[in-house]
Amino acid sequence: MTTDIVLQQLLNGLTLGSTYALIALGYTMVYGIIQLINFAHGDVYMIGAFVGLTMVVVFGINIWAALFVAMIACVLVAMTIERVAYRPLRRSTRLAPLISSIGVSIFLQTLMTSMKGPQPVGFPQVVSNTIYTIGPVKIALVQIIILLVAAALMIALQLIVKRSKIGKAMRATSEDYDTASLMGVNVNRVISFTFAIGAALAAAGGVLIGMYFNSVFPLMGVMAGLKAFCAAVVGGIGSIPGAVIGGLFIGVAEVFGVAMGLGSYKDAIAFALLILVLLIKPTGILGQPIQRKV
Amino acid sequence: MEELLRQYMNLYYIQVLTLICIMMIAALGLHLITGVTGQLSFGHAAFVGIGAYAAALSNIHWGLPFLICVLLGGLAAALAGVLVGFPSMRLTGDYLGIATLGFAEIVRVILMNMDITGGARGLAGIPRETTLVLAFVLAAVAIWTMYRIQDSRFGRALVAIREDDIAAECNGINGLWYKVSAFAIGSFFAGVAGGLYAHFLQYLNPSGFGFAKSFEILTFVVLGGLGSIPGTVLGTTILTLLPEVLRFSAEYRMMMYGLLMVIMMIFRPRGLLGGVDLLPLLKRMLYSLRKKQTPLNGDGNGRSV
Amino acid sequence: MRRSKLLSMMILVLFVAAIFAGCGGGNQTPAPADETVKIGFLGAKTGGHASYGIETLKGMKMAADDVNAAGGILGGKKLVIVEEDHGSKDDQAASVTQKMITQGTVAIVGDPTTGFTKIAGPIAQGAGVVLMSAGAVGEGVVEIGDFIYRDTLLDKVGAPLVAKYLASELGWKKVVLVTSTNNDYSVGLSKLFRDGLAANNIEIIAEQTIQDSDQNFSAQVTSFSNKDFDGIVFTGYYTEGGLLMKEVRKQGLDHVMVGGDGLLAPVLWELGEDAVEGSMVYTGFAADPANASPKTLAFIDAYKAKNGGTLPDMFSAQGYDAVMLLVDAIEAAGSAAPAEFKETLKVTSNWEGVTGTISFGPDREPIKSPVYLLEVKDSEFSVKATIDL
Amino acid sequence: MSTPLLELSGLTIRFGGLTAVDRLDMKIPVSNIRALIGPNGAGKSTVFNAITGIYRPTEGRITFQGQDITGKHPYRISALGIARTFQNIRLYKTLSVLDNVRIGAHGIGRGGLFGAIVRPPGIKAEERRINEASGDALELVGLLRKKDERADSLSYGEQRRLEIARALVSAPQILLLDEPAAGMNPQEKERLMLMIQQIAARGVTIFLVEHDMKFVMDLAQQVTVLDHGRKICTGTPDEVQSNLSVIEAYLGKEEAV
Repeated sequence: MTTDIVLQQLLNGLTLGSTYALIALGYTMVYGIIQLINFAHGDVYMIGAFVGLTMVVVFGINIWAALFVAMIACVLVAMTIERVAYRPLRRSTRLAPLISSIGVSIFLQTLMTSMKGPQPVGFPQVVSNTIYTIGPVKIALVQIIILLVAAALMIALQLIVKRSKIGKAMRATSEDYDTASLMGVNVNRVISFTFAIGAALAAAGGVLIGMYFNSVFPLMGVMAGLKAFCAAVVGGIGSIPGAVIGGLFIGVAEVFGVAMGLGSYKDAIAFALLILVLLIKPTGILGQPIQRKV
Repeated sequence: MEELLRQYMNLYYIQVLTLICIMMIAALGLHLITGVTGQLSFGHAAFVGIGAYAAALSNIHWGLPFLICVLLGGLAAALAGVLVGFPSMRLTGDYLGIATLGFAEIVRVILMNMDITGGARGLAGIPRETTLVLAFVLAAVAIWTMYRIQDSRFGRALVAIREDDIAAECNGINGLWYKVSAFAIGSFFAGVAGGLYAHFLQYLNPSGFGFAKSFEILTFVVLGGLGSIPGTVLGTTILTLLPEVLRFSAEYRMMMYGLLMVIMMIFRPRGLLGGVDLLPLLKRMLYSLRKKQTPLNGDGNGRSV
Repeated sequence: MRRSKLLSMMILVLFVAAIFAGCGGGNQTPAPADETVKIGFLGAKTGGHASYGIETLKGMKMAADDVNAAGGILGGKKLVIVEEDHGSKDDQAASVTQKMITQGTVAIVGDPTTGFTKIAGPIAQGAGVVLMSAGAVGEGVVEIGDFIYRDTLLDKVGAPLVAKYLASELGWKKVVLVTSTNNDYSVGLSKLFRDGLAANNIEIIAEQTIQDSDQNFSAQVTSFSNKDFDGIVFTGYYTEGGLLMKEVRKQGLDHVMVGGDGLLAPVLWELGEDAVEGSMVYTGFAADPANASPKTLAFIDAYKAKNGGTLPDMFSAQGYDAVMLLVDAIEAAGSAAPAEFKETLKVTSNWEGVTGTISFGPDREPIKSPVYLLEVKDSEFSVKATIDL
Repeated sequence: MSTPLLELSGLTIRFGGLTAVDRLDMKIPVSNIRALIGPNGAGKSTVFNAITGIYRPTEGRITFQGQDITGKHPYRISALGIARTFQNIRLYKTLSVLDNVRIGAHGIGRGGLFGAIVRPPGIKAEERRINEASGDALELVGLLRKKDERADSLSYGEQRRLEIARALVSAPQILLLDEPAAGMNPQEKERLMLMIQQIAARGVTIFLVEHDMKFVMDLAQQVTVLDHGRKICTGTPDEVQSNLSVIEAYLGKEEAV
């Protein structure tokens, strides 16, 4: 590989990785607060993509408005899911909400399949196929948009979590659920809010992916969700910068794996990385070490 | 015997019942790993897959007797189980689960890319050897074995690890050894199920052993009642039948399946039979029955405990 | 004590089994068998393979409607399509096949994919029911037994012809070969193309692999973007084909793509838009009004009328033909007994369907002629070349 | 003096920057009832965790019957004859009382997978031995009546006693009790004290951490006082009670008991 190909592939990897990162953020926040691996999250991302598509195609609105509508729609969907399928199970065994989330995932996938058909649906060309050449690297306008939007959303999230009152409540809840509720934090609201933010980011990811890959289909959330989840774990689950780093890391690793002729092992790359990272540092790159009191 | 069954029973039911028995053996393996020992595994289908391919290939290439092939399938899976068991030294809870998920996906991708497995084209030409009678007998043996394991020093050590691994270590239990053992035995069950599955479907494809299948088996175990053998049996039976029973609803079938999973979990968070001890229940029933039959015979019943 | 545990377990299993058997017991006696002929649909309506299954079923239903509108089969019997969904799952495919057989189907129009056909095949063969796969192209299908057929253009016929055409007519010398590694059809077709291209002195300068349901091909395309070649041979399905070409254009390349009938669906340009203009597909079925037979035209029109104007794809056309082939064989045999009409099916010769002319060779493999090489022009397939066998 | 049963020399445990135990030397002879006391956070439980192999000492050595056990796995240490209870009760909650004790008797048996499935006569005899020993241990702590109840359905005091039975059933040389009287009412404490004396009378060495001064002073033969990870003094209860630095340590931190 020559240098310009390497740079070009790096850009490909970063673009892909930033979408993984957007999905990974939802996993990481929800896990951080209620230790639930929300397997339906990938499907929320899929719904976001479909809502965005419908807005653009059927209602003919501007892509940015569509992005916004998709985010709102997914927020509602995710809050409903949380309310119906997870909240009743909050005090039960760890596996109960997990199974419930798998049920929700199956439900959403088949619901979408019966509504939209199993076929991938083309996403209209909403941004022109302009290609800029920066040095040796060619970058498409859509890639620039994805990188910028993803970065903006992640910074916004970081600000919310670090600066706002609800962010403080989120951090308190993730530190210690019971203490937080004793301290007057409305835990239910915080958890709802966490799901909402995660869903909004996933929806944005879905619409951006739709723009970038030009297609949307009901099962698109499955693999993307799993890989984003790997990203969250690799980066250190519960950590927001960790999810971003993990996402980018997996995106880049996958692209270079393909470039080196490991295309048929592509899906294994993320998982191999995952196992490697877990064995070296069981809590991920930026994860807090688990202290067990004896 | 099989012939007899085929005369009196709809072939479709035989087909579905055989599948239930096979899946039950696999689910009992996961029951040992997750239900009894408390080690989360999201990759059980990989062991089923390894067993299926090992059994099928040893039949096709070496022409070994069918039951030997199934045994080899079990052993191959057990070996992989040992491999997966070792990370349990460092990883606990969800993290272990995720690592097993990763392992399983890697296994699937490797199966997809190997020549000997036929890759994406799958492996065909496996003779049909699995019968309902055999699957039923083996499932019964698996249940019996599981009861024996759980009611023993070995089984108690496994449960101790699930309940409190630190206390277990302090009671002289070598956690790593028992966790790896649980993975090996549980995977062996999965492998045997895989061997039967291969000789039942007569065709294998790596995509059949992905994470969706792993979660399906996990659902059998959790929804039935984690840690309960009758729960695992019931969970497997219900969830294998459910897609068949829901066929009337055509394309809404899987939607209802997903919805029912959520509903069942909400109403029975510990699983259908979680926290229900069938044995005393059964005993009480038998007891009251016996009492009715022999009202004057107080012998044996009046003994204080 | 332990024995009673075991016993209770066994009772439980049997109990559930009994309920189950009881519930469905009614189906066991086939409904007045004299008035209907049942053909089963084996395929996915949900899961990863749903898009192929649903299209196949559409074609089959149209065939049944046509047959019934024309007075039915065997002198007035109604043709019924028994449809079941295997959800793209191996184990359910086996159960579904068995279920349809116990419901008295005389033939099953099989899953369009080779893998599922190989699961259903031995069951159908064992039960003595004809299985007609409407799309399986892989090896080892009709070898399962004498009840197993397929009605699709075999790639071992098509691929070498196309390779020859690329070399002699288009003057191609260097190509990139892209395979979808989790798609059995693609893996098999790539193998045929490797041989066919080599035989015609076309060099494969780079091979790339993708997976079905991938959406992102940037890494693959970048890795051959600076190489010198004449075109891309892609052996997968239309979804990935469309998206792959989109990425090719995005990276500023102007090559065209050649592939098998896995690319043959309007989805190709629905997803690929301008990027697939000029892409070539070989097939035994051409939905091109200019070149289509009247029969094909009628099918295209009927399909469009039923589906809001969209064009049929290969799966629906082959599903239609599969049913029609079976119906004609049943009529010829004068009997809906599989053991009898499989004999008349075997001698089908120069049968005209919507996907072209079909004969079954001595090995029961379909021989379809002609092979069309289609080209995408203004988001339509138009015939670029007609290659007779 | 003969070799002590358990000897800590220069035991130091640090967590990051915090030194929980600082160069602790201790010798516990056979058949002694030894108490380790000190204010909250003095590092008492940490000492227990180091002895039983849960924490690896940063420095220093732990020898048991003259054998170096520093850094060994807990299960190996247990096999040598060191049993313990936990400050925050760690029972096998969902299991029956009897099963809890039978798991404690793990070391008595040898049966593995083969034994579990095939059940040769040797294994059956072993199970009988385990059951008998478990019954005896439950009898001793007065829980035999409740052997079929779930461990988490027991009262707090009963749970503490069950932990003792679980530790005792493996026939240890030394029993480490981490705040055994915590949460008990005076009557229960009285019973517990008798029980511990009974156990000691069987030749089991007792090493306990306890907050209740009266309990400690009545029971222990020797008391070691720890403050901020350091040993302040060792002596008989009377000696310790009159030691100035001990009083200081307690009054400085919390109300003297």
